[in-house]
Amino acid sequence: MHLLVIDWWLILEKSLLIFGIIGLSFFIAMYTTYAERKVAAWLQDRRGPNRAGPFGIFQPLADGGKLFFKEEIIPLASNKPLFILGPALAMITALLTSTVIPWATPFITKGGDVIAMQVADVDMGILLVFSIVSVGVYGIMIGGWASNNKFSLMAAIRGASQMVSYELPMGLALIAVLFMTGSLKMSEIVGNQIENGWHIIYQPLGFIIFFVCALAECNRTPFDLPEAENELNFGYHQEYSSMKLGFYLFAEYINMFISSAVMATLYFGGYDIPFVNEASWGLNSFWMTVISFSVLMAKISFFLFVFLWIRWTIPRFRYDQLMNLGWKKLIPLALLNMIITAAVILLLKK
Amino acid sequence: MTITITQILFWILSVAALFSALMVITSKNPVHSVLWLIATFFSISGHYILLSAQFLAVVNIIVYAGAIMVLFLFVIMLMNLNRETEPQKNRWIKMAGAIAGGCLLLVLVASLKNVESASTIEDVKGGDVGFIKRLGKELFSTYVVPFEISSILFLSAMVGAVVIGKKE
Amino acid sequence: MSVQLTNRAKQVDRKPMTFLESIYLWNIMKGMAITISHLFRKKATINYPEQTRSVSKVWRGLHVLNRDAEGRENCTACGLCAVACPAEAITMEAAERLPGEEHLYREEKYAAKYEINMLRCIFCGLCEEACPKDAIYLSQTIAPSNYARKGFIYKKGDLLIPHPVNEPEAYQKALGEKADNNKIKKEPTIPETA
Amino acid sequence: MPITHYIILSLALFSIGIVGVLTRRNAIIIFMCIELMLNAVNLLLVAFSKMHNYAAIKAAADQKLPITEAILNTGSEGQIFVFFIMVVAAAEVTVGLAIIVMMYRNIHSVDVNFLNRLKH
Repeated sequence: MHLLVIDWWLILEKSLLIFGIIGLSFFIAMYTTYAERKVAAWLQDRRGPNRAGPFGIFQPLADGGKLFFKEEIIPLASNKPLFILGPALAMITALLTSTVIPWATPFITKGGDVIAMQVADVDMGILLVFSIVSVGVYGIMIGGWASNNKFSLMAAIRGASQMVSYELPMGLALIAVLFMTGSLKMSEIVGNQIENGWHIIYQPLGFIIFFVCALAECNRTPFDLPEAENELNFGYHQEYSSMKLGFYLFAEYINMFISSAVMATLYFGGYDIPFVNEASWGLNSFWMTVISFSVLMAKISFFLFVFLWIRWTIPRFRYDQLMNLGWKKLIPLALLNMIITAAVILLLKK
Repeated sequence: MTITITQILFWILSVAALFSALMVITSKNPVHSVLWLIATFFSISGHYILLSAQFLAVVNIIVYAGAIMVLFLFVIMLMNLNRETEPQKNRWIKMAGAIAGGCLLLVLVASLKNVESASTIEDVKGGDVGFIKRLGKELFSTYVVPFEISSILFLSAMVGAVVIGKKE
Repeated sequence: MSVQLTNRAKQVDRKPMTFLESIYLWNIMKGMAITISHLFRKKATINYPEQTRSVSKVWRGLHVLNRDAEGRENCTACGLCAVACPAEAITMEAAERLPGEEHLYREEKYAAKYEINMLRCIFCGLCEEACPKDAIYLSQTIAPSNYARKGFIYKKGDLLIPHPVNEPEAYQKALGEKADNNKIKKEPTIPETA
Repeated sequence: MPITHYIILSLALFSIGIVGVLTRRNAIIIFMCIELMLNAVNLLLVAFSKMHNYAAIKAAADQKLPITEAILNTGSEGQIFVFFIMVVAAAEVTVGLAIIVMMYRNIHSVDVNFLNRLKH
């Protein structure tokens, strides 16, 4: 019996990447809370937080510190293990989704080794994202149920039915993209866009459906019914305090970040730099990686801004409106989009 | 004898699957049962990945953990079932059930004795039968008719559920 | 028949929405164009404690009970301010000055208790106009907030201006633009409304 | 891994499912145990599929035959069967849960012992 044969370099490389991405997710989530407040203020002709540090840039740190030092309350009537499991699940599922996203062009070392800027380029790629998103419902449901509060439970059930309903049009919109690429691998989806142009050109309707569904999946306004303050007090995290509440809130922002990244990858060419042929620049691979990464981040920031912009423009939907929109409007539209895409692809093949 | 990562993972996942399956039938609280069943499905998905059936692993999570179990959880939460409302069987019946199940397991495992157990499953190059491209091709060529029929089954199940669940 | 007040009245349209309308996309775009235009507008708010909005010279803020140059209280508890007050915010109790208190009160009678309920006060300044002794005036300070109703009932101690001899710096600070204010008041002015 | 390991694992899961069906009175839990049994069978099918695939490729390699698409595809039927089992399970759950909800509405219980009213 001898020790396991393990490629330690691979493990080192991947764990560096994983920790980098997790750190990045936390950082972006923190500053999205700041951006949320700033954008809200600007859209309402206000100034927003500007006390902590210059322009208030330390505001998220102050918020985080506050959440950390708040008293941790676990209601007596709650189901304790599940009460703790809820936010943990929400956070885990939010962070897991980032595994299959290609963050930049592969980095080639001097020795000629190729280091992919992607944790796992697995065969089922985007399907994996879907499976994790579908599990993400449990964070909300368990938390809401374990609080033993009828408002929390109502919110949790709303949130779950909303997320399950909007997964359908999201998947259908995605299928049209998969028709075009012929692969579920994220790297191949990006590669196809670099060759043939971004999918947004061919799939504007599909993108809009996907975007609306992403809003619903992240529980963002206009679909933030699980957190409807004025109907359900505070939603599924009503009984939570301190860092558990922080986990729920953070998970929402990480979800926003990851869904922006997924949208950028699926429809906006991922790390592709628009309008130029970057291969002709002859840059070394390190700088290519850096540039393509920042291009992806720019696209993600744009989507995050749109998320915030929508939040401060559109009022919350009513629950029946939400369900009507999902089942009666988006699913037929997504089916139509899928069929048209399939027909056009068949015609072009002939 | 060498121990590979696959073997270690097999044992971990097997123990996890059996433990959580046992917890499903022994938990008093139905919500706990549902959550343990989800854990079972996750470990079975892990087994699928070990058997390089990636597509089935993901479909298992999406369909079972992401849709079916959400439905179960939904129903249990809406009915407000908990430890107190849980109907309990008589202790003797429980014991009889456990013994009957154990006997079944014993008989089935004993019947394995006569089977040649030379067959093994190893990871081989090109063993990508569970990959999405291969399965997809097979599904949409050889099995396209059952596939379409299953979609009709789905539709009828949906209609049936709505009709049953509708209040008169 | 209804009376038409403005030309902006719009007939309510209760037609069922068409499919395109019911996905709300166009209306959402319109709304988003409105909000994005606000991004580039001038901000309506200011950084308050550092920056304050300028107020006019005659703007009326918190009340101050005045002292004369030697630090004696001007108020004689005549009650004219309480009578003049339309919100009935002022209450007072008079007391007679005892021998040896000449350095505290300017005249023989003084206000032993003087309270203004800031929740009732409407900052109209009639008390200032009614006062024959120039004892009360309205400063340029904004009334601060408080957690309890009790905190809004300002006692004499809260209202009195600092002693000009003992605490000259605080006195000058509290005086603020009062010097100019008084100048304006002393000039003969014609009231706008008769 | 020897195939027997997988067989025993799925048998154990299946038996746990059966014990659950025999010992619980909550209709929803019984339903869940049936799902567990289905999953045990699924696991077995996938294991067999992989075994056949491996055996076919190995046999072809041993006999120095060219590895064709058909050989690479051996065993995929098992996985497609699992796929269909999942489809049927999903359909079954929707209808089954609808029935349980209806039953709960009528008798305010999910206890299967009360269900013998169906007899009369």
